Amino acid sequence: MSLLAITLLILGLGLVAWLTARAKAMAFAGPGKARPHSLPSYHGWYVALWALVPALLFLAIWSSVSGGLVTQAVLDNPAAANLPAEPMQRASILSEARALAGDELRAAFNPEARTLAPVYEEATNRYALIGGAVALLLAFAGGAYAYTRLSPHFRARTRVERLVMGLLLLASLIAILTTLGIVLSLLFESLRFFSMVSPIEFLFGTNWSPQTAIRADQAGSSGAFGAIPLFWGTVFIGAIIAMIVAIPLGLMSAIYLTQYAKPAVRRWMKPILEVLAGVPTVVYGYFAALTVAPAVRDFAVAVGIPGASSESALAAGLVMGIMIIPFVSSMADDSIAAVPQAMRDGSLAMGATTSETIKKVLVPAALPGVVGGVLLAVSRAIGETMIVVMAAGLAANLTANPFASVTTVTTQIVQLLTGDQEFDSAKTLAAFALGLVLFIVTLLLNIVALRVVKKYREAYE
Amino acid sequence: MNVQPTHWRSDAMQRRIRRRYAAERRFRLLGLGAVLLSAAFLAFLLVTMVANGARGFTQTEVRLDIDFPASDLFLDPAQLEGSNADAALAAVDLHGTMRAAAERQYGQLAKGLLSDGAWLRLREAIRDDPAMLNGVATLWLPASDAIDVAAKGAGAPEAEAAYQQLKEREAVSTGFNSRFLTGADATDPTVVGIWGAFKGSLLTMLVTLALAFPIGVLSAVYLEEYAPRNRWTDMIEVSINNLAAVPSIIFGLLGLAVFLNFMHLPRSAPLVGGITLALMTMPVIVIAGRNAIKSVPPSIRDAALGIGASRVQVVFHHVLPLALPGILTGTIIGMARALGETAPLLMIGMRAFIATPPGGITDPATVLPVQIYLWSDEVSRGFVEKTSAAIIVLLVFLLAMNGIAIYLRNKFERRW
Amino acid sequence: MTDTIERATTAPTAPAAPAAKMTARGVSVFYGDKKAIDDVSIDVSQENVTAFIGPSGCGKSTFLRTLNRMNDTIPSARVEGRIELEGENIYASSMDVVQLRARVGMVFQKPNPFPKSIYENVAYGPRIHGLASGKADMDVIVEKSLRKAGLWDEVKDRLQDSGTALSGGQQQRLCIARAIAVDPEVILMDEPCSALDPIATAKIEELIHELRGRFAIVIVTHNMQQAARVSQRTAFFHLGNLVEYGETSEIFTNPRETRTKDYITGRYG
Amino acid sequence: MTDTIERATTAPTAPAAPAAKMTARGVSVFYGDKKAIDDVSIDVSQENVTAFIGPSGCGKSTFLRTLNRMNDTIPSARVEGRIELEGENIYASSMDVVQLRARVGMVFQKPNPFPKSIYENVAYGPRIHGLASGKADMDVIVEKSLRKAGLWDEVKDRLQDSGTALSGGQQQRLCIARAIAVDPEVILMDEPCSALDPIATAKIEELIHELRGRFAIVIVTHNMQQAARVSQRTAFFHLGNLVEYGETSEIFTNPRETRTKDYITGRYG
Amino acid sequence: GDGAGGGAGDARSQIRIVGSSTVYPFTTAVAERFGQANPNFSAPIVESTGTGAGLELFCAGVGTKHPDVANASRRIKASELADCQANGVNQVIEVPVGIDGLAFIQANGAQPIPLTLEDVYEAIAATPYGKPNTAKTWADVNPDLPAVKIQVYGPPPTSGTRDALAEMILEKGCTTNPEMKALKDSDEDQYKSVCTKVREDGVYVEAGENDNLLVQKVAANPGSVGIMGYSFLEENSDKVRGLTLNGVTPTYETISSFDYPGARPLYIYVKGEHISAVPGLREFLAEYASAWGDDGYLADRGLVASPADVQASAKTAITSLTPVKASDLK
Ligand SMILES: Nc1ncnc2c1ncn2[C@@H]1O[C@H](COP(=O)(O)OP(=O)(O)OP(=O)(O)O)[C@@H](O)[C@H]1O
Ligand SMILES: Nc1ncnc2c1ncn2[C@@H]1O[C@H](COP(=O)(O)OP(=O)(O)OP(=O)(O)O)[C@@H](O)[C@H]1O
Ligand SMILES: [Mg+2]
Ligand SMILES: [Mg+2]
Ligand SMILES: O=P([O-])([O-])[O-]
Repeated sequence: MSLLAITLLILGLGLVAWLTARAKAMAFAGPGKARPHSLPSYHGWYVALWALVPALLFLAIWSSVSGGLVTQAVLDNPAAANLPAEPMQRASILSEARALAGDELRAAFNPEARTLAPVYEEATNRYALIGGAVALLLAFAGGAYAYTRLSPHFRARTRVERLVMGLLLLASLIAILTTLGIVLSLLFESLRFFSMVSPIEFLFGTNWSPQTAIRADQAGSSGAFGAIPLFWGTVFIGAIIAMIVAIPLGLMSAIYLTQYAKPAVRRWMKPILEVLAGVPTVVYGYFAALTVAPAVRDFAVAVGIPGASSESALAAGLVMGIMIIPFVSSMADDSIAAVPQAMRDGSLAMGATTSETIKKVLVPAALPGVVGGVLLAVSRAIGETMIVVMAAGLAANLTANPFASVTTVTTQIVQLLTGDQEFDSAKTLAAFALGLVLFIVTLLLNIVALRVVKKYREAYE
Repeated sequence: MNVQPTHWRSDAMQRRIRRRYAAERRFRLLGLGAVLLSAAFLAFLLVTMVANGARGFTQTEVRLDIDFPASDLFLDPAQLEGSNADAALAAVDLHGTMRAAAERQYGQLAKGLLSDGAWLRLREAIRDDPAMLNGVATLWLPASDAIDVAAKGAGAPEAEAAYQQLKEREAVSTGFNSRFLTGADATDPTVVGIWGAFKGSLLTMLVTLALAFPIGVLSAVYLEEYAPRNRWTDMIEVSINNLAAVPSIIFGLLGLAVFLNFMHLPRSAPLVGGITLALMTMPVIVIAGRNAIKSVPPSIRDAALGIGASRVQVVFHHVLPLALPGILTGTIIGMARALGETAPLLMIGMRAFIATPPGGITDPATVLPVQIYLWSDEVSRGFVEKTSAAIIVLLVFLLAMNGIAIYLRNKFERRW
Repeated sequence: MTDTIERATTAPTAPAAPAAKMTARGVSVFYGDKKAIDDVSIDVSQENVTAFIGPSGCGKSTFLRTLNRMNDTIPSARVEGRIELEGENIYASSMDVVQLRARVGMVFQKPNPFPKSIYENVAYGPRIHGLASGKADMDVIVEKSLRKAGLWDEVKDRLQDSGTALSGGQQQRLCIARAIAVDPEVILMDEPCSALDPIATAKIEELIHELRGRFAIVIVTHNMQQAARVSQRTAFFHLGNLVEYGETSEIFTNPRETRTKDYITGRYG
Repeated sequence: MTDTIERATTAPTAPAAPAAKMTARGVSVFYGDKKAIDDVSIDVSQENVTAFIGPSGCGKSTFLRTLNRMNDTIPSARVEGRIELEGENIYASSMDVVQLRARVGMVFQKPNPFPKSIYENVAYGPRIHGLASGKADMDVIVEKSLRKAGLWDEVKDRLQDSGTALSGGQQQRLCIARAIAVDPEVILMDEPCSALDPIATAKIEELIHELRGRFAIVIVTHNMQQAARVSQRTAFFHLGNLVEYGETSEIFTNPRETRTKDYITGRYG
Repeated sequence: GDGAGGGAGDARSQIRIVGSSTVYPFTTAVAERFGQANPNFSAPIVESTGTGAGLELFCAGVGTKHPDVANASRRIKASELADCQANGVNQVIEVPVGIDGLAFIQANGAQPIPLTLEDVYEAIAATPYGKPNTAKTWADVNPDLPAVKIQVYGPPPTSGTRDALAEMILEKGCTTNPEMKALKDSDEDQYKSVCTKVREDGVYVEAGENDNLLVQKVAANPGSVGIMGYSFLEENSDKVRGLTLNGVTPTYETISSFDYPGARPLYIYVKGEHISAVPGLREFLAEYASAWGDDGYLADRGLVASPADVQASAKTAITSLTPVKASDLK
């Protein structure tokens, strides 16, 4: 009996349970009788859930443990006596035997797998049968138990709703699980990294040269993991150059669109600017690398700036700034819109011009919100990957020359993790340490920004 | 009342007023400038992509006359009946036949004239019409990259010259390249297609949607409608808000560490890509969902509660249906973001060279943005236009999704 | 204004001691630490319309909402004291709040029909409570309720139109029909006319007159003239206290407390 | 209620035909296609406080805002007719709206001090209009204005505190001080007390009494007792029409129109 | 993992190939052709990881989770083979597929820099002849060279090209100095470090396993020099050109004859244990063999064909599947 068949069978049972329970509950109501607590369909659901949930839960658990049970059964079989002792080989032979038994593979890498396949098949069938029988039994038992509880006063609705609530709670816990997953995986790999490289060196070193030798008989680089040049490059591109582009353009756009533009203009321009945020970053990266970077380099060479590179910080920062414009402008838009209309009216009624009102009342009043928005934008910019991977450099330079090449945290993460797959070298683990730093920094920026924005909102509540 | 009464008509006052109005005008122009400049960036970006990419949808073809009986191709039309046609075609050297025919027809020019994948077209033609094997057939086959680029006016001098000669012989034509929309990745820009990457994107998005939408909506409902205010729900809320701002590459690291290295799910597969992107998209849906739910006026809830609906009934009968357009808008926007995402997928290996479209969510695959990234690294001139063409396809999709979202938002936006 | 006073005086006098449908004893309500209602005791009878008046923020709505436990929906709200519906403690754990709300219906300040058809608006309550056994049954309930709410003639030809497409006054009557449809014992109305124009207001007031006796009705209003017109008993709240409760005619012509008098004569509020 | 009538009758009688500071002739206001004000003519004099009353949505605020062209800020709003300030057409192209608004000040329903210091709030107007030639000058203006608004004693020791940190009534007086600081000729007040408690309300009413004669004052109110207390002339609006305009005492004791009478006696609104 | 848990995802129908970025374009071309010609097999999955990293993956074990083929731009090391055997991979079949040249490229318009092995060594070694490297321009290294800033994009240590650079260029340049030659015998470790360690002061930029990117960077930055396989040079002759090394220009002929100092053979390594289990692997190898000749389609892509005898022995290796022996390696 396959898993699918059992599942379908149980679902069918659930349907039957629903129908019979509902029918029974229909008889509760009627002229002259007290109003039953719950509608018949709730009674139906109650019984159906009792029939379904335990059985399906059991099936889920069974299908995850039965693999181990089957393997154990196969190993206990005399045919498995001459399997190699080495666990890795043994495991691969077993997994092949399973694939063969399940008709997923035509031939085996290992001849032993062929002899084990029938044993495997037999054991699989046996356990599937046991599991199916127990699941069906559970379904019957659950349904029957629930059915006996039905009565006009039985609070079926309350019970069913409690389950729905549980489901909702479970769904919202996924967010915590994800956060936990991120933190744990970053932390775990980073700890391994920091057992090889001191955190002090990592955080404060100015030398970044991670490409160590991969064999004993090779001379790679020294494996310097001083990430300061990376941090600087990230800040330089994401928090300085990009913001120099994005803040004035975003803020002024927001001001123009909210305060000056005719509704028709606003209706059209706002989505158009939003498109800038919807363009995938890989497209920006391509644009930066193909169009902007050469132009910037040509310009720098033409005016004789030394150290001009085709992977200039400026090109990447410029394009990133463009990408961030709608982000800044929508945050600014929100903050300005949150300033009560009364403020604006108050100022206009004093005889202030619109720009005076904006500069002296609206923007100062909205400032915390705008600042929060800019912080969020910075956090986005420093976590942005594709633009810098495609347009920023690989050389870990510590320079303030925007025409020179710098590298960033995200670029290096991609560099360190694509291609190479050694999971226990400092070089690969360094990517996780960089990821951890990035995570913490963006997290802090966000917490601060959201605090600021929230405080600000509350001020005008 | 003042030190002296205000003389609104005095010269000083009038001058001052003029100055203030000039400042007003300047400020307004500055704002207009910012808007126009931002829009100009967008226009420039799009125009660049379209200008580069439009050529990616066309392909130059070369005429080739093959005299099959005279060629050294030993293939009987009868062999091509029924199911063993493929085997019969696989057994013969069509590539060689094609080369020979080209040399016979074009002599010197033949080298580097046809695309590497041109013989595939020949194979398809023969399979469709085995009768052509009995005589001389005239076929239009994809030209090589060099000729193709020359035909589009950007080639090397020798290729330009060759193209001119071919043109005089009326042996070339440039037309719509349907293969680009139906094929998969290839090493030769003249035969590449985006269908493989596109299908990978579709499968990935399917996984993402199937996970992120229900989980996102349910948590939004929980947090907005039921969650008591306590440490736990605060933690959930903080997690969600922060997840929405975590850089996407971090999700890639998570996928790599947890799904690949710990759970041993298949590398490069839409399954893993989809789960990773779902984790990224879910907070977006939760936040949009909460806003949509929040914007359903409390009076509706009061009304339903007031006649004795339970809280679950209130939500599922009234609040969710009313919030649905908002939730859908948020979902589409989140999905659009996921569709354009590259970095996390690089981390989980969806960057291999894969020449056949994936068949399922566990097959190795790549996705549109990653395909763009991979092609952008190719140096061959032919890939430049293909990259831009792929970008156009991606942008069309994203704009369509965003357009639907905006339409939904406008259509169902209620002022309560 | 003399006119108003006349009206108040000529309003039908309530019977001396009507049997109480709901009784509140020593009820206090807190929002977090803040006391919004302080030790209020009141009886509501089926024969009389009871009006709650008082300046804004005095706790009228808060107290009204304790009567059908709508304040349960505000996490910070907490109720002390005892409220009974026909002798049953409505805050007892055995009381099912969903059924309580079906028995004690509510009409809100702003008309809040569901964005569904008129028919569905009225049918919703009977449906979730399983009051109709079929389509025909439901049709009867819907028609009866709309008739009682005086809306049937205006909407009978467009039952499938959206409830939100009606005028404000019609919407409010639809909400009353919706409340009536689940056959409640008490109907609570929180400033039901404050968003309506004079003509719609008059219609609702008339409707209240007609419903009196069939349902126990409690109405919160900020319009004292309205209280005088529709109610037989009036409760005056101030800063969370029940200052005075008695026959409407007494309260308006001969208030015992100065606070009541000051309020009625427009010295504040 | 008799008390109110008394008050209205004993309110100071306005001089027979005071010189008009502002005149409106045949003014109609449209929001898009919707007419919100229909053909209103009215005179506002410096000697009297003028009150606008009427049910919600009748157009009181709309009309008030046409008097200093604040409706310019609503894109869909359009004004027809003629409004003059000391004989000058305020909608003429030669009229500078910035100066107009300095001459016709405005106080809003909800106190809206800027989120700046008390001092800066008052100094804001004089500063943008360049009315003070130096810090000392400005100090004088600020003190004078705050004194006139009856706020000086309460805030003189904390001029650098934020204006939003004051109580509601103080904030509203701060807004009045802010309006006074630019030396206006007319002050428009749109329900200035509706967000305030009785004590703060009394203070503002007192202040209006004191300012009368120095500024032409127009006040919108939904509280008829307030209109009776503070104004000498009252205009009753209904559905965008000016139903009745005359001496306050007349309107309250002896209204010519039934609509006015119905409104004043609380039959609607 | 336990290898026996997991789901059905364990079985695999495509060939999986990892390794050298130099061999990558050839293997992808063959993979593509293989997929087109054999519609009943799915096309192989090829990933460019660099020779070293690829062999490491390859040697990690037998089974569906491990690749079937490794591309290599150098011969497998004895240490790597030992690694393989320790993990149960005993049947490592070596297939030489052609020859490649380690090319030094620069942008087409730039001023030519005719290099010698010593120049390269002195320019990019971390400590040429044991002294810290302070050269800023090529003229600092050799007065005959132009005074152009030294900026070299080259492969990282995971790459076979990096090993080739160390062994064929740097060590040769280094040992022109007799002291260094002596050092080799006296202190092998010190010798390796002095002769093959590359600068880390930003002059030598490790450009990852993406040779296309490298070409683009070199083309975009005139004056910089890139180190990569000859095939990329040939494919992109419109953008970049090869620098002469000891006076020899990298061309098909000079590489084929091993006159060019950077000429080196390319390999693929096949896992014998997987031959019969992975569908199509045998056919794939046959396809490869048909493509590597002088007139095969790989020649069009810049692969220099091996001498006839090597081609013949490679064909035998594919059919007879004899594993490489540790004793043949160093
Ligand atoms: N959800 C709440 N949380 C905290 N305090 C509240 C809440 N709702 C009302 N209050 C406070 O309780 C007091 C009584 O409010 P309530 O709404 O009952 O007054 P009301 O008499 O109905 O006023 P109105 O005529 O304005 O409706 C007020 O001080 C109010 O601020
Ligand atoms: N910005 C606007 N756009 C469109 N219509 C408006 C706008 N402002 C007001 N109205 C409409 O104009 C009419 C008059 O409104 P107005 O605010 O002047 O009334 P009001 O008498 O001040 O009422 P209230 O006492 O509630 O303040 C109303 O019908 C209102 O809906
Ligand atoms: Mg209330
Ligand atoms: Mg108003
Ligand atoms: O060919 P490699 O990528 O190993 O240099």
